Amino acid sequence: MAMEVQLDERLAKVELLAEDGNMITIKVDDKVYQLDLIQVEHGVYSVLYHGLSYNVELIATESPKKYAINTFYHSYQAEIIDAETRYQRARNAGNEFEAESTLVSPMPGKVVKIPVKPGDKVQKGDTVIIIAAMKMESEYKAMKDGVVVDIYVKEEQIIDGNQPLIKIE
Amino acid sequence: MAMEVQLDERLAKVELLAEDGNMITIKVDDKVYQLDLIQVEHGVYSVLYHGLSYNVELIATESPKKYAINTFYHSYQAEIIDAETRYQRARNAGNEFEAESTLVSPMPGKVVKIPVKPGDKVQKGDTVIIIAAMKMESEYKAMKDGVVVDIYVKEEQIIDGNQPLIKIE
Amino acid sequence: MVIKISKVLVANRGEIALRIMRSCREMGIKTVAVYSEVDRTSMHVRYADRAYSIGPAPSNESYLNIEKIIEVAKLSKVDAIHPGYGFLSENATFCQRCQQEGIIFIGPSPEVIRTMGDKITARSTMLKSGVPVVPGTNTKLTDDEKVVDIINKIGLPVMIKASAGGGGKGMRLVEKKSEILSSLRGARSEAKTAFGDDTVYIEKYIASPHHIEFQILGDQYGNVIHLCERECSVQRRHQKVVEETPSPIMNAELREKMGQHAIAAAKAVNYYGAGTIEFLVDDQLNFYFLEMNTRLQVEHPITERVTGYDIVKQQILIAEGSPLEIKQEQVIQFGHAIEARIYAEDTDNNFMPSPGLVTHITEPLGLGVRTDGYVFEGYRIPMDYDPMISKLIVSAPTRNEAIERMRRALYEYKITGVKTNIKFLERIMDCPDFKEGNYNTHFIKNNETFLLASDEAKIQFEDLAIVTAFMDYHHKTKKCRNGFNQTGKPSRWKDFHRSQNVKRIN
Amino acid sequence: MVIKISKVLVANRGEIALRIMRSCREMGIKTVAVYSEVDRTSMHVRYADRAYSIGPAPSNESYLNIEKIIEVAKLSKVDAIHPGYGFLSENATFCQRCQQEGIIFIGPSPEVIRTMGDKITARSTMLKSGVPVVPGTNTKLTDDEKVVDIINKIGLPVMIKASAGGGGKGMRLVEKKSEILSSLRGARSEAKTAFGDDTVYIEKYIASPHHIEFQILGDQYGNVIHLCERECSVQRRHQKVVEETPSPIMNAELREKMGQHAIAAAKAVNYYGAGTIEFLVDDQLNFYFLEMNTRLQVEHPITERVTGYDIVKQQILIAEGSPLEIKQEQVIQFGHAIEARIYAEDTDNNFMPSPGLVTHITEPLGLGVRTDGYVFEGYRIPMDYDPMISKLIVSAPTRNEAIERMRRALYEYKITGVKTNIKFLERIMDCPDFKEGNYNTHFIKNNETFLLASDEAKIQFEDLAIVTAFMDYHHKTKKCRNGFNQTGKPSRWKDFHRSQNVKRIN
Repeated sequence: MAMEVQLDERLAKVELLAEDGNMITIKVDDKVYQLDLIQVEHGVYSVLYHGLSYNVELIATESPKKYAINTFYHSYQAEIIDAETRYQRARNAGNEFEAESTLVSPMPGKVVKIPVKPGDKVQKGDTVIIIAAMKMESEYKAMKDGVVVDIYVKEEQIIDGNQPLIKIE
Repeated sequence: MAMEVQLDERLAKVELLAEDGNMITIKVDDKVYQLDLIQVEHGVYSVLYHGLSYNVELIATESPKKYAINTFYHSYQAEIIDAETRYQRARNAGNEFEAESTLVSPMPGKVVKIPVKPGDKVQKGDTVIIIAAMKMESEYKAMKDGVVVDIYVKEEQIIDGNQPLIKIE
Repeated sequence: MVIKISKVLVANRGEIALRIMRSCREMGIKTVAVYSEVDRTSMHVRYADRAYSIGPAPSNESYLNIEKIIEVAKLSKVDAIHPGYGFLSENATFCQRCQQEGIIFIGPSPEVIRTMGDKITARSTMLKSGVPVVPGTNTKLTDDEKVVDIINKIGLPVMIKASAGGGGKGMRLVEKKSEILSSLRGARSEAKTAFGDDTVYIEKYIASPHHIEFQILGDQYGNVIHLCERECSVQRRHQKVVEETPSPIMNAELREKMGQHAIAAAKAVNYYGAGTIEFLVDDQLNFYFLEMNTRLQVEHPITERVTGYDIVKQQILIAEGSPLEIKQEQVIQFGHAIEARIYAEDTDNNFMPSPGLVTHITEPLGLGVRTDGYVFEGYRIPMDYDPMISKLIVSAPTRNEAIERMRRALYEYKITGVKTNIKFLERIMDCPDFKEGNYNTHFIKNNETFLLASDEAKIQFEDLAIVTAFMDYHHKTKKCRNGFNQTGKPSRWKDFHRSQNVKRIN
Repeated sequence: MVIKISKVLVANRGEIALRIMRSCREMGIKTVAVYSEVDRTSMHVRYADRAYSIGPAPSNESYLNIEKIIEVAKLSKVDAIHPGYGFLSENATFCQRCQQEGIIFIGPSPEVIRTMGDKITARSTMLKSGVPVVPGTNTKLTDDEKVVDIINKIGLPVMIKASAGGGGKGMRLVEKKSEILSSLRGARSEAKTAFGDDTVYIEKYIASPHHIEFQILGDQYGNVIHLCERECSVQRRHQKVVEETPSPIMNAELREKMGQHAIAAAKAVNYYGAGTIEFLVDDQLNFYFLEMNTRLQVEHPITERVTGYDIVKQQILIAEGSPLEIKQEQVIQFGHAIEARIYAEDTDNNFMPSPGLVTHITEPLGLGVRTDGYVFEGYRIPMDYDPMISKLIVSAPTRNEAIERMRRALYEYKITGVKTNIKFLERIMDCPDFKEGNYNTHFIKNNETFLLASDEAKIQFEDLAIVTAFMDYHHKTKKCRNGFNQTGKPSRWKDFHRSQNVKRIN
C-alpha cells in the first residue's frame, strides 16, 4: 500500500512494505524503517525504533484525511493524499487566488467590530475585523489592497475557528 | 417513553415525562423528578436535582442494555428491561436451575489446577478449581452436592471474567 | 466570637473555584457552585455539593451579577461567600451587600477594599505609616499644566498611572519631554473608558525593577503575620507567567525588613484576611510599595508549599473570627517552590488565545509536583473567560533541583486539542538568565529571541509524524472495509486492545 | 572516585519504574525500559528514552530473567541498572552479574544482600553490633526435639520463622503446647516449597506490636544517616495498606535511640545505598530489630515528603560514588505525611484481585497531594503482576489535617472499569482507632466490622442510578434511530457537546 502524505510544506511518498501486528516495515521517500507502532490511548501512539521510544499524538479533524500531530516538542499538520484528494487539488488549482482572498478566523471567538462594509476599498494592513476571545481583543488586517466583496459574519456573532470572515478582491 | 429498569434486586418502572435539552422530568415508580442531566465525559454524567450536584459513572458492558453504575460511594448493576428482554427472561425462566449449576469466573486469571474430572462426585464446598491472578491464588468451591458434568477450561488456560468454568449437576 | 462556617458559596469558576472547594471539603464545609450557561459541564459544578445557574456566558450577566449571586446564596442558605480572585473579589459593593444580608464575605472589610482599590489613597495611607512608596504624587491630579510641572520636578522617566487602575490599563511610561502631554491624555482617556474615572498620579520610573510581593495574614484582632515573599518578575504584558519563592535576590536581612513593612502596611488599614503587598525592588535592593491586593492571589500555592500552610483554610478560619494560630517565628521557608501558569494560547502566533475542545490530557505526577487545574478530556474551554488552564507548582530542597523538576513536569504535561504555552515555559526553564536567577520584569522582553526561537530539531521527527498519520489512516480505512465500527457498539478501546487480548488468550 | 551515570536501565515495571525514570529525567540521565509482552502499552515503555522487550508475561521469563536483562543492558550501553523493589531488587546473583559486566548496580553490594537475606545471619550480625533483636534463636535449627526444648525454654507464645523467609511464608504463631510440633512441621514444609530451604528459627511472640521502620542512607565511605521513621502497622495479611510519618507513638527520645540503632545496624554490614531497618515496637515502646530491606521501599515517598530529599536521586548519587551531602543534624520532619496504596481488588469480595480495563480515571490534585501511578484511560491492568495501581501520598502540617486531606483526595480519586480498595481506604480514615493514632498491626483485624460495614446510604442513590442508566439507553437508541454513529467518523465527544455548541452559536 502506497500513498503520499503532505506534512506542512513537505510531500512524502509512503509505502507500507510489511505489517505483522504492530511490527511494520515502511518506506518514507527513500528511507526504510522497521518499527513497532501501537495505539495506546485514544489518538496516542507509541513507536519503538531500534529501541528508541517515541510518543506521537494525533488529533482528528473534521476530515478523516487531515491530522494535527504532536511529537515530543513539535507540532505538524498532515494530510493524506490519495487519488480523490489529488483530483480535488487539481480542480482547485485554478482557484488558489480565491482562497487567498478570504480572511479566515484562526480561533473561536466573538466578533466585536467590523469597521468595513461591502464595497469599501481597503489597503493591505487596514483593520477589517476585531475578534474577542478570553478577555483579549485581536485586530485582523486586510492581506492585500482591494475591495470588500463579502462579509460572512455579523458584529456580536460567535464564530468558530477556521470560519471564513471577509472576502477581499 | 416508559420501561423497566432492574437495579440489583429492585425492579423499577421508569417513565420519561418531558425532555428539553438536558432538563428532564422523569418518574421512577411513584416519584417524579425534575433533573438537569448531562453527559460531561465519556460515561460520566452530571446530575443536578434541586441544586444538589451528583456525579454518576456508567460503565458499558458487552450488552448495550446492561450497565455497571458508580454513584458517590456506591456501585450497582443495572439492566434495561424492554419487551425483548422480558421475552428472553420468560424463555429462560425454566432454566434458572441451569444457571446455578455452572461455576463462573468472577475475574480474569489463569487456571492453576482443576482437581476434579468429569464424572467425579463432589460435595458442596469441595475445591473444584484454583485460579491465579496478580500473585494471588483463589480456590473456587462446588456450590452444591452433585456430579461434575462438564469442564469448560484447561489447566494453564488464561480465562476472562464471567467465563463458565465447570458445570455440576 | 467564633462562628463556624458550614456552607460556602464559591462565586467563581475554573481552577480557583475547585481549589477553594478542596479546602472546604477537607474542613467538612459544604460547597455551593454557581455557573454561567457555558459552564454547565465545568468541573466546579460537578465537584460542589450544590450548583446553581446564574445566567449567560458574559461575566457581567453571571459571575459579576451581584444580585443574582446573593439570591442563590440566600436560596441555598450559605453562611459565607468566597469570591476567589478576579470577578467580584475586590468589589467593595459586593462585600457590603454580603454584610447587609448577614452573609460572611471571606475577605477583608468593604472599607479596606475601597482604600486599597484607590491607588492614590493607598499611597498616602502607606506614606503615613512609614512604608516606602515609589516617589511621586499623592493627590488627585486633574490640571494638565500642573501635571507637566510636577513631572519636570520629579525628572524623567516617569510613569503616569490611573488612580482607579489595575491590569496595566491607564498606564503610560514617559521617557521624553515631548511625550508628556500626549501620554497624559492617552492615560486619562484609557482610564476613563476602563474605570469611568480619569484621575491619574505620577510615579518615578524604577528602571529594571523586580516585582516582589509579600503574603500576609491578619485576623480580626489585630494580629498580622507575613508568609515571606514571592518573586513575580517573569511577566509578559503585565501578566505573570512564572513565580518562585524564595526570590533569587532575597537575603534574610532584606526579607525581615520588607516583611515588617508589609505587616505595617496591613496594620495601617486594620487589615484582616489574606492579602498581598506588592513591592518594586531595584538593583540596589531599594524597595517601594506598589499596591495591595485584598484577595487570594493566583500564585499563592508556592507560599503554601514552602510554609506548609493552607491559605484558603486560613482565610476561612479568619472569616469565622478565629484568632491567628500561626506565630511569625514559626514561619519558615522549607525548600524552594516555582509555579508556572499554563495558558491556552498560541505562543508561536503572538500569544493568541486558543479556546476549544481538550481531546487528551496527561497531568504530571510524582515527587514535588502539584497541579491545580480544572479541565478534563472532552472539556470545551470556553472563549468567554481567562485563558489559564492550570497552575503547575513544583518544589525541591534547592532552586536548581526545583528548575529540573519543573522541566520534568512540563515534559510530562500533555494537552492536545488546544494550543498551550508549555513549550514556551520549557524555554524559560532553559534560559540562562532564569537559571542563574538573574532577571527582572524585563526578562521576557530581553530574552524574546531565545524564548521564541524556532524548533531546529523539528525536521528529524518529520518521518515519525508521517508514518503515524499514514498508519492511522491505513487502519481506519481497513476497519471500514472489514465492517467494524458499524455495529453501533461502543468501540472506543476495542480496536487497539484487540491485539493484546489475542496475545493474552493464546 | 565519582563516575557520573548517564544512562540507566530500570529493571522493573509499573509505578516504581516511572518513579525512578522521573528522577533520572530530572538529573539529565537517559532511561532504558524493559518490558514483557503484555506490557507493550505500559506507561514505563512510553516514558523511557529507550525500551526493549524481554520476554513473555510470566515474571520468571521476563522481569526475573537475569541474562536477558544483562543482554539488553549491554546492547543499550547503560552505565547502571536500577532494580526498583520486588523482582530482582534483593537478588545477590543479579547484583553480582552486574558487577561482573562492569555495570553499576544501584543498591548495596551482593555480600550485604546475602547477609541480610538470610534472617538468622542477619539476627546474629545485629546481636553482635548491639542492636536489640526479638529474643529467640540465632543458629540454624534442624532437630525437631531440640526446637521443642528451646520453645519450652523461651516460653509460649512464639513465632516459628523460615530463615530464608519473607512475605509471611513459612511462618507460624504457636500459642498452645499441643500445637508446637504440627506448627513446626507446617512451617518447615512451607519454607521448603517456597524457598527450597526448611531451616527455621524461633522468636518470642511480641503481642500487639507496631511495625516501625527507619529509612537509612549510606555512602561508599562509611557515612550513614537516617531519615526518621515510618509507621507501617496498618497491614492486611502482612501486606501494608497505609503508612505514615511521624509515627503517632514516636517521641524525640525514642526516635534518637532507634535512629542510632538503625545506623549501627547499617554500619555493621558496611551498608551503602538506601535501605530500611524494620523494627517491632511493643506497647511499652521496647523495640526489636526485625529485618533489613536492602532496597527502595514502596512507602519511601512519605519520607521524601517530610524530609524533602529525593531518595532515588540519593541512591544514584551514592552509586556514582559521591559522598553523602546530607548531615544527620540537617534532617528534619516538616509536617506529617500519609500514604495509601490503591489496589485493584474487590474489598467486598474477600479482597479478590480485579485486573482489567480502566475505562475512566480522575486523579486527585491540589495542595499536599502526590500520586505515583502508572495506569491511564484505556489501559488494561494485566493479571500477571502485583495489584497495586498507585500510591496516594498526602501531607499537611498536622496529622489531623493530613487525614482530612487524604479523605478529600480519596473522594476525588475515581477509577472505573476495575474494582479498587478506595472505599476501604476511606473507611480506614474514618475509623476512630486510626484517627486517634491508637493502632498496631492488629488494626485491620480488630476493626474489620467497621471497615467492611455495608453501605446503608446506598438505597438513597438508587433512583439516581436508575434514571441515569435509563437516559443513557434512551439517548443511545434515539441516536441509532436518527442514523448517527453510522458515519464512521469519530464521534467520541461530538454527541454530548452538540448541545453546548448550539447554545454557543445562537
